[in-house]
Amino acid sequence: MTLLELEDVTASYGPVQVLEGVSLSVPENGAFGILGANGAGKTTTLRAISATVRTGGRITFDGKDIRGLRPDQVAALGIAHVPEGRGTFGDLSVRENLRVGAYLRNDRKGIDEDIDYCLDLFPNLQERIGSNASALSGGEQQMLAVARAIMSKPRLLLLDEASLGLAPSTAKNVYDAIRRLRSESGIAMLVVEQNANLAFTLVDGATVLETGRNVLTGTTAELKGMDEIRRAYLGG
Amino acid sequence: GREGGGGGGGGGGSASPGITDDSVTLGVTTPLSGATAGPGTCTVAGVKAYFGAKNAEGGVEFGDGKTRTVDIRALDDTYDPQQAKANYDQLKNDVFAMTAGLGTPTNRAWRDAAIADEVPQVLIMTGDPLFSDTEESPWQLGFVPIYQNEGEAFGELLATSSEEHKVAILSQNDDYGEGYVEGFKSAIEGADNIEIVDELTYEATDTSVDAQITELASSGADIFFNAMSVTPLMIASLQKAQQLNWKPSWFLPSNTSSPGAILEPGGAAAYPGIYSVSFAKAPQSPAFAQDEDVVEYLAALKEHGDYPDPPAFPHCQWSWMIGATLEQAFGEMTEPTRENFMEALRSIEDFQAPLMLEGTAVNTSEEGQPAVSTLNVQKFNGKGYDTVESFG
Amino acid sequence: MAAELTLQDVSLQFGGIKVLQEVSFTVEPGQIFGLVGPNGAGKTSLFNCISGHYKPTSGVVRIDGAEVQGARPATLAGHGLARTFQHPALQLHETVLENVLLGAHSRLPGGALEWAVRTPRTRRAEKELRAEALELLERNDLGWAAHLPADELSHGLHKGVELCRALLMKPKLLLLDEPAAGLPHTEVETLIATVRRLRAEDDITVVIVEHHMGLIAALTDRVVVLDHGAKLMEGSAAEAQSDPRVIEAYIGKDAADDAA
Amino acid sequence: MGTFIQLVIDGLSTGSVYAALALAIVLVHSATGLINFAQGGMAVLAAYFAWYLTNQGVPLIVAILLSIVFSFALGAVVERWLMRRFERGDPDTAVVVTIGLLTLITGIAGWLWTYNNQQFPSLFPLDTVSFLGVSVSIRSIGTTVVIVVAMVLLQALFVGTKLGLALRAVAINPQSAAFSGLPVGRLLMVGWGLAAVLGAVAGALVAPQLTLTPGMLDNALVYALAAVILGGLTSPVGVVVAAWIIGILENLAAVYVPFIGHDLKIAVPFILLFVVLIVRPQGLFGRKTVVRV
Amino acid sequence: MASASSLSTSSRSAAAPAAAAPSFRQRRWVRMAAPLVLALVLAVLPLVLPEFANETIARIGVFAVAVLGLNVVMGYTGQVSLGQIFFLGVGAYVTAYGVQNDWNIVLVFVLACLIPAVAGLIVALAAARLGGLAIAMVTVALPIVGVPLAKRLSEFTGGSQGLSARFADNPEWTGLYDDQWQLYIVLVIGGIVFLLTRYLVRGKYGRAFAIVKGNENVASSMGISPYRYKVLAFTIASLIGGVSGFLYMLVVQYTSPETMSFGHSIELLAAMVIGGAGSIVGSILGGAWYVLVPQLTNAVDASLTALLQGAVLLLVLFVLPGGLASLPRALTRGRRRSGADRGVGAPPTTPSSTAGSGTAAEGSERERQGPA
Ligand SMILES: Nc1ncnc2c1ncn2[C@@H]1O[C@H](COP(=O)(O)OP(=O)(O)OP(=O)(O)O)[C@@H](O)[C@H]1O
Ligand SMILES: Nc1ncnc2c1ncn2[C@@H]1O[C@H](COP(=O)(O)OP(=O)(O)OP(=O)(O)O)[C@@H](O)[C@H]1O
Ligand SMILES: [Mg+2]
Ligand SMILES: [Mg+2]
Repeated sequence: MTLLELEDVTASYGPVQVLEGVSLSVPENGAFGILGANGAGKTTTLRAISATVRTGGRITFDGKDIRGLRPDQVAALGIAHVPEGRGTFGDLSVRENLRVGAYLRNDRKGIDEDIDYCLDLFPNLQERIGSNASALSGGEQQMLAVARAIMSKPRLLLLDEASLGLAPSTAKNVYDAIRRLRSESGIAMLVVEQNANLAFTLVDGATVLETGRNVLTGTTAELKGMDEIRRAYLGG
Repeated sequence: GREGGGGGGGGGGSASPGITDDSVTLGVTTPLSGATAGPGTCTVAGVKAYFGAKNAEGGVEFGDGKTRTVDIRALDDTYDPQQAKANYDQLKNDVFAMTAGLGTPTNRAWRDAAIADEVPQVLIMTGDPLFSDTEESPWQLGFVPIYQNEGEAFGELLATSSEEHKVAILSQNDDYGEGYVEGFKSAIEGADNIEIVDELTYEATDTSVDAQITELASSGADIFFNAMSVTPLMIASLQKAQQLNWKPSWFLPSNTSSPGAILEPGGAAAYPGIYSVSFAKAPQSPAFAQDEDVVEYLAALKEHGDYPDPPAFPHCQWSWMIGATLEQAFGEMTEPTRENFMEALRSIEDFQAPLMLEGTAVNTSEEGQPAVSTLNVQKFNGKGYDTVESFG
Repeated sequence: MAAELTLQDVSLQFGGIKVLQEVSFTVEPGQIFGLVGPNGAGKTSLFNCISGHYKPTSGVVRIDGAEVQGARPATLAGHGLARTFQHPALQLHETVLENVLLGAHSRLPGGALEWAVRTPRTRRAEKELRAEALELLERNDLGWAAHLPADELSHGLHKGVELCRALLMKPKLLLLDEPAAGLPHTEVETLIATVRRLRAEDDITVVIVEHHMGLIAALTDRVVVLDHGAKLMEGSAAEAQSDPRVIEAYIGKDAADDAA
Repeated sequence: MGTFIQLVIDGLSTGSVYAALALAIVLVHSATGLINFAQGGMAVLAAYFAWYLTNQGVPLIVAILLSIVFSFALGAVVERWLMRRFERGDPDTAVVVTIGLLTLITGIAGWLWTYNNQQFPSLFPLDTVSFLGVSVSIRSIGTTVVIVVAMVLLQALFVGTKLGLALRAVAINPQSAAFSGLPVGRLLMVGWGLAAVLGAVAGALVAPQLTLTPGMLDNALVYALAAVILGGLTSPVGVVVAAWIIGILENLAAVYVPFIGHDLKIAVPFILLFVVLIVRPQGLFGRKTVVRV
Repeated sequence: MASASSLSTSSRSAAAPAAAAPSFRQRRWVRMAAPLVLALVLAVLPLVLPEFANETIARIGVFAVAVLGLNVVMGYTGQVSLGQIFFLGVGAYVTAYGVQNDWNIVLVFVLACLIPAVAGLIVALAAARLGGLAIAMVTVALPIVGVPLAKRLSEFTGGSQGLSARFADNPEWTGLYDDQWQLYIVLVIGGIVFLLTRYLVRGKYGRAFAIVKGNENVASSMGISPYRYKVLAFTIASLIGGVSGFLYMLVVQYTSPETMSFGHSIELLAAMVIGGAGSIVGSILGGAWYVLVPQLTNAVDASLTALLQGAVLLLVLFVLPGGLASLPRALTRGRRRSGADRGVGAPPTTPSSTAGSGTAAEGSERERQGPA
């Protein structure tokens, strides 16, 4: 079953159109990747889903058209977006950040458990639990953003370069944990990632964007087998 | 001005700007918004009411035999000198004379220009003596008594007292407060039964004068001379002194002594005596409830002055009187020129304008004095005021 | 002249948190020096101590032999230190060119009055540096974006603009904080080439913080590994990558396998 | 000595007036990141509303409660239909919009109810109690107590509740807040609504003392802002304490420092503010915000 | 599907703008001619306009200069200053005092610039350490304390009765009317100040001010000491404020403590934002706003000025959040951008300024977005 489907989606910032027609689909419990050069439109595609750019085309989630919703309404459907850059609440403590992530939930106990889970996953955050998020190091903030998204128990996770600024081992841990989430809780995910080596350990398939269009879509195995992909993204 | 002083100077009766055979336009610049909008609004309402009523009857008769309607063009200056000057610039070539505006700095801002342009700036509401100095201000004339006079009147009354008095003074930190204090002090000079025990100031922008009242209360004075022009602060002072159980006799200026708007909410009945000076009947006072002048005035204010409530500020009454005084001057004008108008205006003697208290009158020919310089000292009787001759 | 950088027992504390603990090392003039370590190890903080944005709690920082700890960032910048930021900080509403020109500040002569009356000297200098900035952008494949507002560029390209801005300062010592983050593979290779060329042409010392081990391995002459604010080891990139402590604390077992 | 204590007590009660307004400003700031210059104007409007109702025969306490409801709606409407357009733009523009709003509200009040001073009935009796040779009006005590209660409630809202956390999160990063499912628009409206409610309470408390005019709180605004910055923008307790300090210090300086006197006493809070800010840029009780490079 | 060889970096070059050569030439031509035309118009205008128009333009000049100063410190450098009117007041008092004591008018002018500048420098040396709202509250103290201070120093200031000074009566040889002569002086002095400021905020210093406003950490790493540049901007603003004070005396010919009342500082701030913060043209528009709106509301209904002014202010900002100076940009933005790059399939032009109307929720929700 398809969970998320983009059909010929366009998007623009003010008068500047940057997506010229992007199509992709993420199956229930699936993981799909988006690759592309800087400026190709990866981030914009995720923003189109979470309703933070002006869009055209069709975006359906769970069979329903979600275009025209507000960002928080999209989130309420169970789509959690880990944005590019610092997506944390600088003046809130690490714990408060996590609590905000769980805003849509009301199961007190579950929330506390999940906070513990996240702190387990990111020992750095455990150490800085009471600090303001703005004091954290770049990588720690990235961890916090991912953790906050996990706190909302989403059905679909949008990850925009979640490994950005993470140490190699930490990046790996994060991806391991996300993979675990996928198998344990059945979360689906749409992943933008420059580190294609890492991304390919997670996703089943991916699309390559170029100037706001899909130029190539395939399964992980297919893509890995293509020379030009290896050259451009895998450094092989 | 481009006329280079031609405004009123044109010899031989060519009409000045702002006047035709059947109408004359007067300009007002006064605060209609901002902190002083309360009294400011009144300055327009009274004169508008006066001439509104006259116009409804056909107009005002001029000395040249013509009957003219009187239009008022009022602009808001928010008590900003610069804006007042701008308003003047805007009006000067369209109006016959400027009148009734409230405020010292706002009137001073264009005084020089009015002199240079030879535009009358008359019957304005400031107690600044400069405007009544004919030498310095040939095209000006104040209306209300200079602040010094008001302070003096009370000082003179106090000097007649047979008892010993200790006086505490609180005054607004500007020419208003200074004028009052100066007049008061000059009147009690030499009176050895009077001692000033403490003297403080406050800013018109203060939110509270509690500290001053507390400090003055500790002086043990039995007379409190409070030269204050801000209504809420006056009410608060009356309340605060009671709260401190300090019960002196008070002196209040003419514009902050309204029985309904200040004394009643302030709980003035608790004090042995509340004195003020006035030359106008207070419409709220029961003594004048049936007074013909007052009834006519209140009706006109509502109908022509666009002022529905009974006024809380005496400025409404004053500007009504300004209307009457102007009419008086118009009646003496033989030529439709500003110069002729100034002449006529300066020659009014003992004119008992409507709403004027017995014993006061408009006198425009007195050197160095505004149109009104006579005042009655009054004492609060629980409802309104009675004129008094001696302290106690 | 490329600068020499020496740190001697540099420590930094915020409240109770020990961010840096007695870190010492020396960067020789002309070296490309790597600084790696897990998240929160104190790499950026160390940069801040060098560039004057943080004042070390104790210890000595020397640039070309002069003690500079506690000096103001602006002073240090005036003496040939340039840096980029981990999180790119551009003037988003200004054009890319204006952003880059900011790097020319100290190289432009004249006081406020001279600029207000536009003396020929200031006009000439502005013109020259504008041309230089354009050329710099061109060389970094960003020439096409020179006149676009920075916020119309995608995130990944901001890094490049920041680098150009720092380069226009003509520094003797350049600190790069995760320059490769968010770049696709091909761009990382371009970056490596750029830094190499820099050293060759401009006689400059470079310190790089980076999690991209490929870049570190390809580029650096020497690396220091930080962990929890303390120096874990110092050596060549290859030594670091095979050091078990480093693998344990930083690279991760599997990742090390992958890279191998 | 009696005078000294009396001056301190007087300062406390003046300070409470500033504190009332300051709390509302803090609430809006925490919930939207803006300084609302129109806060006082909105409070005045609420007070006029209550005053109007009492003139129609509605009992005072009911009138005040109704004005509180009215204020919540007013705050929410202002946010939704006016401020929202500016909330993420240049903050200077938003501040100027609130200045424009203040002007507009003052104008409306003057137009509807004239610039005359209106008597607003007091919730508390005008009696005074005396002790130690000092007299305090019941009204001051009542005002102070209400302020303290409001302060405690506000503090509790921010640190202890989900709503408070959500309000703060929205102010800090609306986009991430939306990504976490927080209804950003609605929360902003609630923030403004609650601040307006606080303002309405403040208005009802101080109107009997200042007498009701369209510009009633204009002069208090400057003091309230000074208290907000001095106490620390993030701390309800801080701003109330700061407002009291300002009220007391001003009185004492005016009386006991002859050079300052009553005319220059207004300089005192600003000198204090300046000295404190040099030492503690975040204010007396404020949380330090870390700006990392 | 595109050929794989283009996969790597092609997306960036695709966005290269195609500069249209003829329009550029045209623009250069306009750029050369416009100042000349403008100068000519300004030279002739005072001769043909009626008296009141000249007086009004002169007043606009006064406040445009004051707003310009505020723009230097706030619009360009980001320090919220609520004290600008204080420096205008000081400049006016210095001028009035000098004129009353028959000092040489050039000396008076120099002092009217220098004394506020020095006062500003002293204030800034202390205040520039603060940021954000803190500096706003410290600067607001200037007018607030300035008013009672001016009253207390009545020996120099004339106390609450203020000072009058007329010094701009036209010299005989000009054959001009007073209002024309005054306007010429305002235009010349104001024009010079505007020109110098315009150059200053373009190059090295403009960029430095902007980065100090944008990010102090970046500024300092570029060798720009935020503190020094804040002090510099504040001092320049004070100096320009002094110039406006001189012009104020020239035009209004009277000053009193009310001149520098705190409310005017707020109005200046509003004028700056409505004109357009960080914009030279915006400063002129701000000055025009300051002078014309009260005039306009007075004409509509003098008893509703506050209501009308508030309403007009909100209306203008609602339509043009970037201020009046952003009007042309708002009108042309869509066309320029969509024409310049990625021309294919550009959507119909939607000036961002209209986004909030109609479906306000959606529109402004969107406005808030963009890279965080
Ligand atoms: N706020 C904006 N206004 C105008 N154009 C924008 C804006 N943000 C992004 N763009 C443009 O949209 C295009 C796609 O940007 P996007 O951020 O989606 O790229 P990306 O693929 O995520 O790149 P990166 O790998 O660098 O993050 C780019 O050409 C960029 O210049
Ligand atoms: N101003 C500050 N206030 C409080 N803590 C700080 C501050 N600056 C840094 N820290 C703390 O110091 C530690 C080191 O931070 P730093 O940014 O130097 O790490 P880093 O090595 O650069 O990590 P990353 O690879 O994630 O960027 C972090 O735990 C951070 O929270
Ligand atoms: Mg991206
Ligand atoms: Mg770092």
